[in-house]
Amino acid sequence: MSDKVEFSLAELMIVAASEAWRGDGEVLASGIGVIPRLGASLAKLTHGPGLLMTDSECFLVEDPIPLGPRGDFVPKYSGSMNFERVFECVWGGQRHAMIGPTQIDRYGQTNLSVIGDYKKPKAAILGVRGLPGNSINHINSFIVPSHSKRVFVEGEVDMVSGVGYNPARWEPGMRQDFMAIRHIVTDLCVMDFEGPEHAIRVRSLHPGVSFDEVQEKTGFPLLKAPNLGETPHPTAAQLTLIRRLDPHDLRAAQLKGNPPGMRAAA
Amino acid sequence: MSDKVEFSLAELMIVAASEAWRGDGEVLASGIGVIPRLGASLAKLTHGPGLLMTDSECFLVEDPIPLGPRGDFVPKYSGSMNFERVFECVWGGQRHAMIGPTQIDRYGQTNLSVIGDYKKPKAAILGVRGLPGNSINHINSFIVPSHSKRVFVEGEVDMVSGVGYNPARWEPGMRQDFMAIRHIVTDLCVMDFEGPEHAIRVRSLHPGVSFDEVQEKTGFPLLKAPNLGETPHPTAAQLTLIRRLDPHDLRAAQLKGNPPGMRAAA
Amino acid sequence: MNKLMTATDVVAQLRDGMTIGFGGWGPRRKPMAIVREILRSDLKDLTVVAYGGPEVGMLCAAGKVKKLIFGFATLDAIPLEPWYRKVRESGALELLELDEGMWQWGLRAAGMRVPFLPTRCGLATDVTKLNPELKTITSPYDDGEVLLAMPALKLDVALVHVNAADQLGNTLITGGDPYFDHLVARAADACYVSAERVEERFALTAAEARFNTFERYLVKGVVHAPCGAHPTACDPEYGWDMAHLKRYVASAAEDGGWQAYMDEFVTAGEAAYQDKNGGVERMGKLPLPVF
Amino acid sequence: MNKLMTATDVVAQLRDGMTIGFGGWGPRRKPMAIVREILRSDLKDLTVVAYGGPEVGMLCAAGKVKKLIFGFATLDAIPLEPWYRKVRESGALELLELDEGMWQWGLRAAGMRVPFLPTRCGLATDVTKLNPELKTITSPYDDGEVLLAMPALKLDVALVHVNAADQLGNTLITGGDPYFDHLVARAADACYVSAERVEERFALTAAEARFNTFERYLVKGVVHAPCGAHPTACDPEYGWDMAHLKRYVASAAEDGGWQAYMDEFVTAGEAAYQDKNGGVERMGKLPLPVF
Repeated sequence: MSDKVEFSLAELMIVAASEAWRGDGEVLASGIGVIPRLGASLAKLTHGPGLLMTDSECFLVEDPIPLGPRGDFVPKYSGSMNFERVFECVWGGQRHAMIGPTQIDRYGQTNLSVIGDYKKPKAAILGVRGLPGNSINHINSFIVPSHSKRVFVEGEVDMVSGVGYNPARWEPGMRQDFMAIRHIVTDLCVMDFEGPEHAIRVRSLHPGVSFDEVQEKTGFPLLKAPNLGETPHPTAAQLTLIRRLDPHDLRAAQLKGNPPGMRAAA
Repeated sequence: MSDKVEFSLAELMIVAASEAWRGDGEVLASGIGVIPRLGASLAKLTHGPGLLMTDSECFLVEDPIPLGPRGDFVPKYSGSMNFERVFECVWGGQRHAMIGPTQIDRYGQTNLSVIGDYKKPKAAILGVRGLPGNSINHINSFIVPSHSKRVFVEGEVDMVSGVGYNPARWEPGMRQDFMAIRHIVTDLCVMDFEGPEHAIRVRSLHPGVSFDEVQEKTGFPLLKAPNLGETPHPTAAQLTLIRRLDPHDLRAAQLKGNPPGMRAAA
Repeated sequence: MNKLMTATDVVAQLRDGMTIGFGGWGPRRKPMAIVREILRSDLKDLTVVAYGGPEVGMLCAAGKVKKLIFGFATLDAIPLEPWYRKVRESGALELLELDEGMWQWGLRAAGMRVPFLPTRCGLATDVTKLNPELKTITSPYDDGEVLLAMPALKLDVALVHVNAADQLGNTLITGGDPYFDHLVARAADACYVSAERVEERFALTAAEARFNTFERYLVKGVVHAPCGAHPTACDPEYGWDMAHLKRYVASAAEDGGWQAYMDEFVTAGEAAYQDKNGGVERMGKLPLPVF
Repeated sequence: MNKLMTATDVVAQLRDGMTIGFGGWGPRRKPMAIVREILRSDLKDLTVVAYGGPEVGMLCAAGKVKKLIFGFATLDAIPLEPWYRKVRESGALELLELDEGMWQWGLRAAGMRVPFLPTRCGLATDVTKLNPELKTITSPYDDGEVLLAMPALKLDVALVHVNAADQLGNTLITGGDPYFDHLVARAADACYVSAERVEERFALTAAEARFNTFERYLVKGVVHAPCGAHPTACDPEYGWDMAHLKRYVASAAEDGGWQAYMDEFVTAGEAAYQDKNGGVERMGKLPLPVF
């Protein structure tokens, strides 16, 4: 009989995120943003003790650092990972990063640069950042706090910053074998690229969410994974770890209204 | 009226070596071996205070470090120059090294690898070391403790380790404009490459040495510099500095018999 | 040899149309005191090469940037750099938008004096599609891989803020991360540094010497600029000034906001700037951000 | 996760014909304890990739080297490595003799998983003439410069001696110069380190963490080997053993000299080796060389 634990949708997504790194062995786990960072930290504390992780600045730690202010606590380190070293990990391929792109298309191409026309855009965001290099060199996953057609666009993303599985972009001689996109965790579901020719499949739906709702909010056709079920609920043990990792409850500010994991009846 | 100071041939060569770096400004002065290192150190203490110099390990110093044991004296440093950083200096071109190659030819090509046939050599020496990269990227000078045809060979050197001014070696598109060979200091004379098409010229003869003797001991024709004269004698001030830099008199072991600077009459 | 000079002296060396590279990363250790001096000058048509933070935003706001060679502009805790955003959206900027790895690789090529360095970063993205001047190159070996030939990013000038310098141009970066300032410095014809502390001549221990990350022969001028990275952070001395950054961010939403920011903070000089920010007593004690 | 193993375990992972890269530089911080274990084994036909010191000489003396990928072999204060010299002069070695800069550039290419990196080092010398498999490449930009495409130097195994390691494979190199061990480690499918000290799990300060120069995911095994660099130096722990190096050098001039050296020092194992050299009490106190 399972424990009836209460959990927020953010906590459900943290646990779903942590699954992305399952089986990766010793790679640098880079969770960019609160939910991904907590997901990576949870992964390291549970199924992935071999993962490498930083203190989010320039040092490696074996005990994931809790988020937010930590008084006088000074962590102990296991090594160095300044920005220059991160590129060595990227180019060597031993990294799995989870990021939050502005747009994602059916090929897994991502955009973090601009919305609209490149020369005179509707909205400037950050820039391509490390997406081109990360996406072609190592495993990546995505986090999407608000699943909508504005994120999951119909055609290609407005500015392809990160590579994906679009055959039209890959010219003869270019190595596509170092890239891999693992999971997309949204506020509605978890998806992967394990359909035929890397088509995106929904692999689990969050409690109370239907496949139709997910499809409705996505700009391209989605497949269902054969064993499509409900996204696993956080266990009490996982929630204890999450609370320890996020004592200031920054996760409560990640999703609008901080909804519960079990959707209220309509 | 000049001071009559006594000096060894090694000391004359140290002063001659120091002249190689005159006017270089802020470059890394790498004098490899006792006489070159003392020459670079003397240069830094006199006409070239802007020169960068190491402690011969991995730190930069503004006060050249004396050679040999130094008791408890721990130098103070001005920066870092580990081996990886030296390559940055090499590739950036801001270095002038003085080395002692095993063979030198008329083009200034140098050999530090093997004597004789490459596959089954008569004598193996060190290997090409950094000669290929150094010679094509920055200024170089040479030290030759024993001027002979075994060093200054007739044809090309047995294994071209360092580039020179041999047109046959430079193919279209290769950049030859970063290389420059400044001086060769031997136990007989000082030479440069300022003849037509970089032909080697004798620019000064050490006391008691004739041009004919130099030519006899060289495997290719030499030119005379228009103002060919006697290699300047060390001044008292220079000798004082040399003694301070070499308190254990390692310079006395560099030339067979440690001959005086003024040759005894025959 | 004494390379000590003022920020005004540095800016007097700069010319319209120059390509200027900046050290630091986003809101971390940017040479802001020198940037403010540029803001006070008439310089224009600059090509700015940066892992962008408020230096990019401010120079864009002041209309001084013709072209931006960058991977991003951000204030980190405030993700969207507001003045970069505004000017970017106006269509006023020429751009060479590069993967972060391409950016540093291009600087390395320039410092090594090679015309390019190969990478696969940027392939199959819009980086290559939008910038046809970026060429590919094929491996001459049996693999025949097609790579991107990242061209050397040569700079006229590098501007870098360090923790300590001496009058000869030796520098120390003592924070946890040296970022890529050594590559920025080596790629330039002239590097000018601003430093929290300047000594006449360093006399370092082995442990201290490790903080020297690039060669003094690159450095043409040294500016003594305590709190000279403000409002960016300068590990381990002080953190970024979130209050000031918010004030700066707000200026982008106000009519005449940039002129108001200039009038309030920049035009009257660095001493007045420091007064307006609580003096070095406050600026030098801003807590380091915790992540 | 516990990567602790013995030198014997490391050598059990090696195979005839492997390409093995060594950290260190000449007579500085070589993984000699592991080298001695290789000498005790039947391994042969190795391709050795090194900035060579006595590891190159000894492996050549033992007839285990098929090919040498190197820029030099030297014992520094004794310039000519005697066993390298002897075997080199016999014509027995295949060679890829490279400029020191090419060597590290090839390892960097392997670690970055690119097939080559361009350099002008080696052009117009016999390095290119003797090694026609080294190709040139032309810049695709207007400069059209012809460069040498230094191919990636991929290693099966990297062997590196460090000052400290933990059981997870984190390493610290605390001497003044880290040499190029980080590039050797990254170029290999598997890196094995020997360390003066091994802890269960590092708990480092920021200052200490700076001594970590490469990632633990590269490290497949950690060997506790106090004085494991002997007779090479291990800054800052101990210097090279000139007396032992002279004994080793003399073996090359004696009939049956190598077998005598093996019998005296190597065959009986590392504990006996240490006894023969005055024990770790003497070995660990050898003064650091002064230059």
